[in-house]
Amino acid sequence: MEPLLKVQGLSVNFSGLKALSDVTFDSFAGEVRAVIGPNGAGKTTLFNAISGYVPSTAGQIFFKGEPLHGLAPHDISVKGVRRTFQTGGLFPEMSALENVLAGLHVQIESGFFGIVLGLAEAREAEREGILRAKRLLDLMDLGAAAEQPVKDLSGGQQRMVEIVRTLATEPPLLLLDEPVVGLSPPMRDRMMDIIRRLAGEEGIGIMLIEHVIDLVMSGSDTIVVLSSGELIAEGTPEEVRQNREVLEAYLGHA
Amino acid sequence: MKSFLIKCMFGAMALGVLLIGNTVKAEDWETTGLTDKAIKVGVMGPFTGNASSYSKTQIGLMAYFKHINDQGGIHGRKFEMFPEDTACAPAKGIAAAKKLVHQDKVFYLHGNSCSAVAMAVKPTVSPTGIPWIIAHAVNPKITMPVNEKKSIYHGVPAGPAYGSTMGEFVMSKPGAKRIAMITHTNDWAKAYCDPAIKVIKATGGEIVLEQALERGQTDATAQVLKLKGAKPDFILGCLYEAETVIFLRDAKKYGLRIPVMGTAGTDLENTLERLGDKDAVKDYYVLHAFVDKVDGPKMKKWNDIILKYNPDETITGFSAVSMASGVAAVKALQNVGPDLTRSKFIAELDKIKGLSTGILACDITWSATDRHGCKKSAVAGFVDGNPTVLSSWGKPW
Amino acid sequence: MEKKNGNTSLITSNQLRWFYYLVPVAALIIPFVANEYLLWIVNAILVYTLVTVGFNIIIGNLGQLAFANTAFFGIGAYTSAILMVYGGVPYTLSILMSAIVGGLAGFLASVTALRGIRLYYLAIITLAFGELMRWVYLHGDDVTKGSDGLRIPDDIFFLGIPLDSEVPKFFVFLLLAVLLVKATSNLMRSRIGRAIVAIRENEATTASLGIHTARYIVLAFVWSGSVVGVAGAMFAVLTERVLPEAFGLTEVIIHFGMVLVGGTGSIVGSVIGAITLTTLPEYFRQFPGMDELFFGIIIVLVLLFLPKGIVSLLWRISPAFKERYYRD
Amino acid sequence: MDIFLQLTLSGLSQGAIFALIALSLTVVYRATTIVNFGHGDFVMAGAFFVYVLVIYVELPYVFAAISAVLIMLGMGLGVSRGFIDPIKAGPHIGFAMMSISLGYVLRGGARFLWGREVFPMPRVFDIEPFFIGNLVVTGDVLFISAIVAVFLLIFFFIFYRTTTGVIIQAVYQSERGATLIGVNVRAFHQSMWGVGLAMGALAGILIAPISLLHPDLGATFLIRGFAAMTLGGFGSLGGAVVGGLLLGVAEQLFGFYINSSLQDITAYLIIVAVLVIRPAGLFGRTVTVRV
Repeated sequence: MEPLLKVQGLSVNFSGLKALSDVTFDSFAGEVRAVIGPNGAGKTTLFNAISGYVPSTAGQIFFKGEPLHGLAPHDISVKGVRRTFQTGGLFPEMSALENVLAGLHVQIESGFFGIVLGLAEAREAEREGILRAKRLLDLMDLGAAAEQPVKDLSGGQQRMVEIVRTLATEPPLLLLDEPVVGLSPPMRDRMMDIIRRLAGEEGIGIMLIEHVIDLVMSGSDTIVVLSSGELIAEGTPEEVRQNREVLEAYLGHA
Repeated sequence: MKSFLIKCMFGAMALGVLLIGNTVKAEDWETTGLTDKAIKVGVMGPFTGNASSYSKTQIGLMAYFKHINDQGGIHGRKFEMFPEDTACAPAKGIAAAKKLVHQDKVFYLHGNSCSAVAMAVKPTVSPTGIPWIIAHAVNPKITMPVNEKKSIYHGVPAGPAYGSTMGEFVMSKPGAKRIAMITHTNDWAKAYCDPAIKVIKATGGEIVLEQALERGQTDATAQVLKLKGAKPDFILGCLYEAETVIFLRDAKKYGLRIPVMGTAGTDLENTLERLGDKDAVKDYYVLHAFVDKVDGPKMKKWNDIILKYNPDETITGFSAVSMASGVAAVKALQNVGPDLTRSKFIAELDKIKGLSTGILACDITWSATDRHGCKKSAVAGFVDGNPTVLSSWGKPW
Repeated sequence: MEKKNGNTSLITSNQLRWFYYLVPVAALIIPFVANEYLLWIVNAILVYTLVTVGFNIIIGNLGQLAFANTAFFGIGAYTSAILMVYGGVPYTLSILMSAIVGGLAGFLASVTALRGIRLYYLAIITLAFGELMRWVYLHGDDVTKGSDGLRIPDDIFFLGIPLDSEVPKFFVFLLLAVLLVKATSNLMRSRIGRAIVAIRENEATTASLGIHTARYIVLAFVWSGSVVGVAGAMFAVLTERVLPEAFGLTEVIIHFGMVLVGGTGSIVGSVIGAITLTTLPEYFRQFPGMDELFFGIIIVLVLLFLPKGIVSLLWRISPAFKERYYRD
Repeated sequence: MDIFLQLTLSGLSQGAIFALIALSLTVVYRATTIVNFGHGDFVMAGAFFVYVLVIYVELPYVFAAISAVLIMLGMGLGVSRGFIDPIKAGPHIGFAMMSISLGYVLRGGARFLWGREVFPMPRVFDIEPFFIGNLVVTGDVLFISAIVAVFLLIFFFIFYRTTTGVIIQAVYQSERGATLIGVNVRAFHQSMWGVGLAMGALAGILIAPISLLHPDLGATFLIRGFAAMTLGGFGSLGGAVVGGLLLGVAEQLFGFYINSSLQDITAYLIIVAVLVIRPAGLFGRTVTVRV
């Protein structure tokens, strides 16, 4: 099977400090791939590098065979690699609906003049977008909260809104940075359920950063372990569980 | 929906034009702002803002009107004053003018300190034909050429009168030929300096150096050193009060001992008080619109009027300036007699010839073709350490 | 109407839309009841409405502390005046040119923001831009007539209507204001408006949604510059003489005050701000010398007790007044 | 050469004032990330308090000056507590407007109370100008330079050589960290507002005898303070001082060697030039964000 994402020899330096060095792996459609590692291992840096938020020092990233390295974040997003952020990824003053609509930005095809002049086509495009966003929110039981500013929603709802927003354009690859942090255990399970369903039923490739090892072990197909910027292990949860290097890395930093 | 809106608008527009066109009637216009008991007069001035020290002149003018009221008024009518703030800001000034003309409906306008505001207000006031006496602003273009309705008068020396006095005084110094300038780069400074340059050039002088010193500057070292290098015989200084002080201070500091000719925006006493150094003002000559020193015996009568109605007021060189045109206006109003109209008022203003007000050093003369009522000014300078009013170099007034 | 969250407000957003359409229609009565002075104030309000609506896009929607607004205003006024005086260009066309030149100035200002300069640093640089423009007006004597100001011609027509008194000016200004406010409202309640607000909320996240942030920053500045440029062209005709003094730092502060008093990021708020801070100084004429004091105190009070502006009082009446970044 | 030196000397004494104002702005900015847009008016207020205390209360000048500085220190605490804290949750736009409005209140108050008058500020010393070679040195230059120099020495000594200074630096670096070691960040912000306004007042007191005292005194200095901050590097303490001095000298040199009508806009030209050439200024760290 052709990999969705190919990361080859990726290195990122921050003013001399190696945040990532020579990381190589492939990621596939329909797969939930967890990225784990101790604090400072470079997990978020990896996401940032893939999504264009930090420039890579060396190495290459391909998505569906096309190079991503060197592109700006918005271009990478348009190509179909979407991500969430650890914290503060939402637009707090905007309503849930508006957040999701912003996620649909590239799919709403209304031109500048059409919008300014209030032409029928532009309004139609907007209307379709709104219907779609409302449908998505309803699917996640967020219909009632659609009109409220997201800053007034509960932590769990906020996470959901962010996922909905990120999924709105049906991206082939999703990078989720700690999607369940701060959620209650039942919410957490529900979220993992949704993630699994997205991969299994919609065939979306998902990469996620997670600290709760139980969830990672039960919820992911493949695990990538980073330590001090290096990829030290890759494999199924079972394989990783038995990897000695991984244990050392965790204990060494614990 | 939208097209309906637009139709509505144009319909109403047409109606509005019709209505307005029909509201102004000739007789109304002549006596607007008059009752048997009162003459409404609008007094625009910079009562707030960074030029509010000029508004002392409107205070003076209004004190004079109150004084006339207390003497029984004019043919039974008393001045009812409508002071309006312009803050020396164009938009605010226009609003003030519109208010006076269209809401308070004054009989005539008298005042204005800031030339920029007067220029901004002119398109509003001029077409109405309401008499308007400029009592402080100096820009000559406010009044000349005469506006279509022939309704605007200058009651103080305008730029050319002041400026040519400056030029004449400078050239009256024996041997004066090489003249240098230090000015603000605004219309106010130009109104003084340009006519002065004209006179200087016409009488055989030359401008050897031009230096700019902008408002708010607190150091004139660069300018003083340049001027010193140019070795002029006389320096023309078109600067406001604060900058004049800074310039004179630095001139003394760097040993620039050349006479300086200043504008009516400054006066000798205040400049001395601010500098606190007699030596630094020794060579400073300044336009002096009045017949006497600001606190001189001939001015006492006028200063007393101001103080009677404004006991806390500090008298400066601005205080009495506008009173002179007040005297002229009162004279014209008296000459009209009890049947006052705007046209008659304008006719009487045009008949004022050689009116010696006892305030300004010039006699006021107006005509239908020349509205610069005041053609010259005196100069003040220190003679033997005493402030003295002069008519030319070394000659007392 | 189809509110699912049990909204029991008195006014629905649909009714409100009709109310908004009614406001300019109701305003048509003003010339029949107001004298020239009051009408002048109303016309000034219409000009300042566009100034505030334009400024609010940068300050409120895009959330950038850029103070180039007064520069756009002056540039618009001078563009229109210069074209009419020297080029004999009809007023209607000169308005269009003011919009274009204002937009270009907006583009120029956006370059600083694109260089990653933000907050107070951006504020100071844009202030400097405005003051440099004023210096140009003052010293461009041959064209701008320096501090004498540029007198615009007497015979000015807008689509054949002579603008020789406040009444025709009122109708023309009202038309321009309604059209531009409506266009801006269309823009802000579309994907473009959402992108602009999203950038304010979180620039990094916005890019992750495939939104080309730089493009929308430029767009916001250009639109703001154009709207304010048109306001400048209107101001030129309103005051009949374009003077450098009219575009100084005080004016910056007044514009800023209008945005904040009305309500940041709100079009209704912009209108309220323009009305409030145009009429209050006229009201305060009866207390001479206290202008600045009142102005300062009012804004301090609004900031302390109505941080979202006067418009937030309307929200208490009905949440329908809250502007959304989409339209039903 | 003489002329050049004379211009430089004059520029430095002007620049000392700009430096003081830029530094006082920076102190507040570094602590609270707020730039006080009303600072010019606080500078003016400082000078007005001296005037009131000398003329009406008849205090000796030095006591009046010290009292005025202390009053402004208190005012800084009050401003922070009463006007900035309550709007803390809001955006920076609110802070900018708040500082402008407070400035307006002060200016309006000064204008309301003293209105149309412009005051000569009482002189402190009247030292006859003296010569160093061909260089003229006046009492004003000497007085301003000396006071600012002494003040800067004390300021930077406290900042870099005392425990208080180390704590202040620590809070500048990380407020969260400072909270952990027991620093009351709120009180810290308030005191930095106090210090900032007090320093501004000092600048006002020094300049008022030269510029005369009027309600609009502060406006021209504020923009020069901004230019000095920008030139030195936005947020850099040392940069503010160097930027102020350089700006003072640049104004003089521009005025003499290029065109005196440019003197007035030197500050603006410098701001724009810094933006084009080096947005971080002379000593600044990166102040830009990636777009």
